[in-house]
Amino acid sequence: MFENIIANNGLGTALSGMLIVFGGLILIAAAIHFFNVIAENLKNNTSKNKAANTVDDQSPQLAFLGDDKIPEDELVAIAVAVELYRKLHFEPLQSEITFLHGELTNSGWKTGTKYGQRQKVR
Amino acid sequence: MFENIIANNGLGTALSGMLIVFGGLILIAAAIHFFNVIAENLKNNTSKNKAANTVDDQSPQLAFLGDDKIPEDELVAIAVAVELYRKLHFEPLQSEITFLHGELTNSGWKTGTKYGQRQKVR
Amino acid sequence: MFENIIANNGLGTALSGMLIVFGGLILIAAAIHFFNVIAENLKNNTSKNKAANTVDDQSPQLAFLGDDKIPEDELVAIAVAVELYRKLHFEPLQSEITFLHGELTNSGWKTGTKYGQRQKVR
Amino acid sequence: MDVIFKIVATTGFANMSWGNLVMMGIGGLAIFLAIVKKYEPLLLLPIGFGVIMGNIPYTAGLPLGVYDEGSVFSMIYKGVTSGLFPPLIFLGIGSLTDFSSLISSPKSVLLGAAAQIGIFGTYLGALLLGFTNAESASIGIIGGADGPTSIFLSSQLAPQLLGPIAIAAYSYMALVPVIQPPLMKLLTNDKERKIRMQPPRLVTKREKILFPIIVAVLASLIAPGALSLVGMLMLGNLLKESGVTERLAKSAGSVLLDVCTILLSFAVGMSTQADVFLTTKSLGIFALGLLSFMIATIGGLLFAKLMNIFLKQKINPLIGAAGVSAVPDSARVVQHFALHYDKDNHLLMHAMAPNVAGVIGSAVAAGVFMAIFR
Amino acid sequence: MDVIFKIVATTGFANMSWGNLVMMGIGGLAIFLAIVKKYEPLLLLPIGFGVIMGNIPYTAGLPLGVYDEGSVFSMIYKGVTSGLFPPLIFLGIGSLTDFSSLISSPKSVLLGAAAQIGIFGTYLGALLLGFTNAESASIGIIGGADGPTSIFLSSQLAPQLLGPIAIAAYSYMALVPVIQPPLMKLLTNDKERKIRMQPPRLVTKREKILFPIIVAVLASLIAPGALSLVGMLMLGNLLKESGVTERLAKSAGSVLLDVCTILLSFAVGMSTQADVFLTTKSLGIFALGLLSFMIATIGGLLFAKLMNIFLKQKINPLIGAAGVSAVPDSARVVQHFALHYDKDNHLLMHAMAPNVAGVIGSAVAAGVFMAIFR
Amino acid sequence: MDVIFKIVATTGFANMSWGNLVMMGIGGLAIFLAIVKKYEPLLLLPIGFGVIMGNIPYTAGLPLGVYDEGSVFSMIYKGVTSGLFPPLIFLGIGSLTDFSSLISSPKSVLLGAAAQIGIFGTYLGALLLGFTNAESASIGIIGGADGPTSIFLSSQLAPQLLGPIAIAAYSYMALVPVIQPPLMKLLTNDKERKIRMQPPRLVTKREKILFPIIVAVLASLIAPGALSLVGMLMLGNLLKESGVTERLAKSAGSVLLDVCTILLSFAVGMSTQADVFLTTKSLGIFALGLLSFMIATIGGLLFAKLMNIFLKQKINPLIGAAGVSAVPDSARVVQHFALHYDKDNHLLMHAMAPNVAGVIGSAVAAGVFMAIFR
Ligand code: NA
Ligand code: NA
Ligand code: NA
Repeated sequence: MFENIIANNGLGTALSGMLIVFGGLILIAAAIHFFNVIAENLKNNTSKNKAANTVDDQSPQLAFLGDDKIPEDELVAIAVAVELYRKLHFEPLQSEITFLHGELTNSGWKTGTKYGQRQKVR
Repeated sequence: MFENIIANNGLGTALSGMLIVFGGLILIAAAIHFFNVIAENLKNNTSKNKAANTVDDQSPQLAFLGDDKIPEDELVAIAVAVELYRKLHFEPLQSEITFLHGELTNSGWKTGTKYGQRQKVR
Repeated sequence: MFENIIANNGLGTALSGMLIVFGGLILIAAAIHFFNVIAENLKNNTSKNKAANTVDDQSPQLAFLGDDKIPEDELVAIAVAVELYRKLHFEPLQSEITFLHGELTNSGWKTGTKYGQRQKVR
Repeated sequence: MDVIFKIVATTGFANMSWGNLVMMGIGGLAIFLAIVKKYEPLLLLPIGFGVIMGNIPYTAGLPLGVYDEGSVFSMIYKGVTSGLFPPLIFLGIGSLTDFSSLISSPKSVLLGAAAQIGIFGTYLGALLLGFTNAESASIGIIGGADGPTSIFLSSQLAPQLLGPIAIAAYSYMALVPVIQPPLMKLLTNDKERKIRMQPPRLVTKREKILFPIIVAVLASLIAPGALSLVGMLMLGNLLKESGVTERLAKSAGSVLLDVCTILLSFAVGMSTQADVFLTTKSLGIFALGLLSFMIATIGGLLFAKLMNIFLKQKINPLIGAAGVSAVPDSARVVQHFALHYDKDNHLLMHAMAPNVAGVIGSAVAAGVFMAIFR
Repeated sequence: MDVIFKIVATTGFANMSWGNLVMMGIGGLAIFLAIVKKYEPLLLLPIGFGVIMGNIPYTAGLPLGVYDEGSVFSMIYKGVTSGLFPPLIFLGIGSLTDFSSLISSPKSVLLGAAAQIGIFGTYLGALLLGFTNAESASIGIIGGADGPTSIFLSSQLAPQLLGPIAIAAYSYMALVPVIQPPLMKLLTNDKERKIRMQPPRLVTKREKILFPIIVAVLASLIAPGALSLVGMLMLGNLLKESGVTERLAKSAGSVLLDVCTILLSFAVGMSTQADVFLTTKSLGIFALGLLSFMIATIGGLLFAKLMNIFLKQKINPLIGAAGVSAVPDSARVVQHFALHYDKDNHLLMHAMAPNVAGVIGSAVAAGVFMAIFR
Repeated sequence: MDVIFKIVATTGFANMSWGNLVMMGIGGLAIFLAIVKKYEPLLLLPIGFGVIMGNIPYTAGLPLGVYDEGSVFSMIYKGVTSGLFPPLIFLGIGSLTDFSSLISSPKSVLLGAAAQIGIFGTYLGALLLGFTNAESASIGIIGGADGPTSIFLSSQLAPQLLGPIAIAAYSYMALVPVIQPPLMKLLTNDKERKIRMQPPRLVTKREKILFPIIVAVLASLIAPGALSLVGMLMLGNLLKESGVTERLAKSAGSVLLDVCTILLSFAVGMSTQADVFLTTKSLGIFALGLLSFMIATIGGLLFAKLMNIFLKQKINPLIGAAGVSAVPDSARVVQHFALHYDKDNHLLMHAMAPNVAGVIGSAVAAGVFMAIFR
């Protein structure tokens, strides 16, 4: 029953395969761990000022990657833009909003199969 | 004069071609008609509540595909987003708006032929 | 030392190459200059009204390519749209704005390596 | 000195022919129509520029044109001649098309079928002029008024005629607002033009999802040759209507469609080098193409009138003219024409039904030709 | 009359087989799962539609299917069988993936390694059923739960099995929420399920930039065969994290990814023609694929428990199940499962670490197989 | 045991050479410059990553690298060596470029021509070092400071040198802010640097539309070999300026450009395997490339001074340096340099005219070489 496995040295392949996978990923883990150690040291050595700079997007407060203080109204504008961006690109907008039926709808019919002057309006 | 048509059995081909086209499209029409019949039945059978749900984008009132009521301010936000989206993507914005000539224009000149740090600002 | 150049008629190639490049670009310059002359004439001949129409995006005032006067609130809306568009597409938004850490972040974790229902939310 | 002569001999000025100049003028005309008249600019502009570039003469041996093995443009042209671009374009078109008007009005499908008589009539006409079977089929399909379908069938049956057929198809599609109104005037009376039609019923999301699947299956079963075109068109539509794959539909309907359109149009334009394009065959193709559009328009109009004999609720026969497809131009032509006689009679969405049905009809017709002649 | 017979004989109705009908039903089921159950719609929808289209019968000789030389779909299928699409898809995926959870928790990498026992176990199982070495490796990789990796390895080692392997891989990835919970229940006790884990530390931008470079180099050094997949995955991630190439990352992660996904999925679906797909081999592949997913899940769970013996800060063994990858579904399954027992125990971001590690692990495993069997 | 040896023997560690390490260091440097110094990140980042990946050693026979028949990366590299990517990139660039500065100031074209002396001077220098005619032409074109043009010409004339030429071209383009200022200081005096120029006149939409058509026709007529590059550049620009094909221009200038850039850059990086890259030829190419940039800069500067002898309205000779192209970096270098001597003297838009003219000039020069040597 196992002759095909034996003939193909299946066990050897499987074991050494697992070995390589573990070896490779342990190497990667070690490299990342090395990062962490260095990161820890760096953080302790550098001033608070610098440290604030390395705070990441998993931060519990609002945090910025840049050094500069961003004007508040610019911040608001960006936030609005992000909000709109998400609405535009991540939500199935087109199928959720519909347009009034009436004179305006004619424009909705520009959608056609030939892609001449067609515009994607629904 | 018609020998090429006869030699190539042109009439046979043309007639049977029309036959197939009509046959195929009638089949499709029948299938769609079958939909319509079923749709009609379903609509009559199900409650008003459910029926409101199947209203489509050709509806004469504002209609939504989802079941949930959408908060009004979210609705406004989405409508603004749609409006902006249309302005952004369907209208030839870039060539209609121009920027002030002066200190700011320098940024306009980032547009260049090499695509290094170039940004598409007009 | 120069035998390879001589053997390959390098000087002839280089000189005639420069000749063609200069010839070609001078031709183009002449054609453009011709434009300019015509443009100048046209501008003088046509009414002020029409001339305003040919003002370009290097104009020192806000200028529009279309003939029609644009309603002011539409103008404001377009300007906002442009502003947002630039924020959205030209600035490294995603890496500058971060989101609060807390209940909401779960959605942030939809980002994964498989592209099933993943949404690009950070 | 030798080198200078060699270089000068390679410049285009030395090799320019009258034919090239004529073609460059035609290319300029296409660009003019695209920009000033706004006739199908997405197609005519790159085609026109391609025609100009394709008629820049150069010494044989330089790998520049679409017919030169190994040149960049020959690689792009391969996307046309192999038939790859048209289905990809149909994928994008499907993801932009709304079939609800057709779903709510299945009998309009027949008008989309009737207009295909232009294809088969012109096929006969082409045979009459001495073209072969495969060539005649490719020429006839111009009357389908669908660029990708025409190019696809030509690439499969008569690649040597691809250039003129593609140019003819796109030209007449751009000229639909000029070709159709006189025929509409001739074949309808005032009373018919004023017939108002009932607003179409509402279509559910489920119907919209099932529609592309059913159409793809039925059309491919009855004419398997239509599989590549109808399959991709309906895949795009399914991606759009399913509601769960919007990002795929968006990408297919934007960049993929645009890039394929640019490359296909430009390469088709480049293929019109005067020495291969300016032939009596091309003239014949242009004449037959116009005939094809006219027969198709007449077929749609008359069939609508025929249907009215049997129908209790009369349809406005003008919408029959929209059966030629050329989406959405012919539907718009119907709208404008009808408004002229009754300023409150909006036929646009009624005309969209035969309009999109015509696309399916032409693809089926192309499938039939492919099955017979290949 | 002859012509009509010829045409009718070419219609699909005349050639339909029971196998075709079965496959079309399967395709319809995939579409149903995609739309109604929202199981991996971006993949299952085009695959399902492809399965239906691929089982439309047509007379031999017509160049329509993926196996017909010169047909449009054969050109698209070439992107699959040549192994081109999977690395491009990985480029896009890399530009969308956030590896910070993994960076902040390197020991989770081991869970991503442990789950790969599903691959090697199933490789042995396939040998047992009589498959060849190359075939067994390709079947085993289904347990990697990464569609592009499976398709890539199959295209390199066993192209004749590409269809069933791809379908099996994507099907089981879609069914992760059904397959994993029973095993999680079986192999963990109540106390283990309630283990809470510390929030991960913050990751700096510099680490995020260095991560893709280091992983790409190490993974490719230890298993050069993984270069194509890991290299492109990490290139995409570097484009994203560098902060200076956002436009490239955006394009790779949107349209490029989408277009490759559509074409790959549809072509894979088209490749399931009943006569090549409905074989006992396919049945075996599906059975082995399920086995593979189960072994992988078990391997991850048990290895997490094993690690807990040595760790001072215990990890929740449930996150071991996320090591199979199937990103991000299996991580979500872990989250939901854990919430059921402790409504404040959010494991999602802890599970993402083994989840993305599993992708790298599978690619390395594929690299090993490629080095040995090719 | 045998299998383990076989696997270990296939790992990269076993085959690593010093050359590979050196190249990986160079790749790392490129990434560093891209991210930290922000030098041409869109190009240097994928190139640098490609250099690293291309120097991962692997046992011969595995189809991984760009030179291995049938590998994924060989397919992508084919897009480079066949010359396909550069024209597509030029299509995208054209759709992003504003030529109004050039239109309003036609005499600046001459500066864009003068800088091409770098190309022909270096061509002679390369002949001197013993390179063949075709190789010398490809090396000379580095001085054109246009990546796609360099790659295109190399792919047509000297594919064996494509790697080092491409790397040299992009490196020096990134280093323009380092290479040019000393020469500008050396060759101009304080008074010249302070010359102010009149604001350019306004350009009409009609001129902007006619410009790409006329340039494409004239450049292709005088140097048909430039057709692929200039044609596509001007097609992109026409799509942008026409005002009726914005969606096409947008797609060409975003995703198409980005995807081609990623694939071209990465593949070029991958092609620098130490054993083919680390040769004395490469060293010579790098030295000649630097020379080429320097001659081009000097040529532009001196020609501007020469023009001033004949011009009533003096031009600022600094803008001559922008004639090398490397758009828009060299124009920015001019701007910064001039501001240093007169803080109100904004030369940026004056420098853009020779800057974009230099692109056309280099393409024409490439066309000349192609006509002679192919
Ligand atoms: Na049609
Ligand atoms: Na995996
Ligand atoms: Na240049």
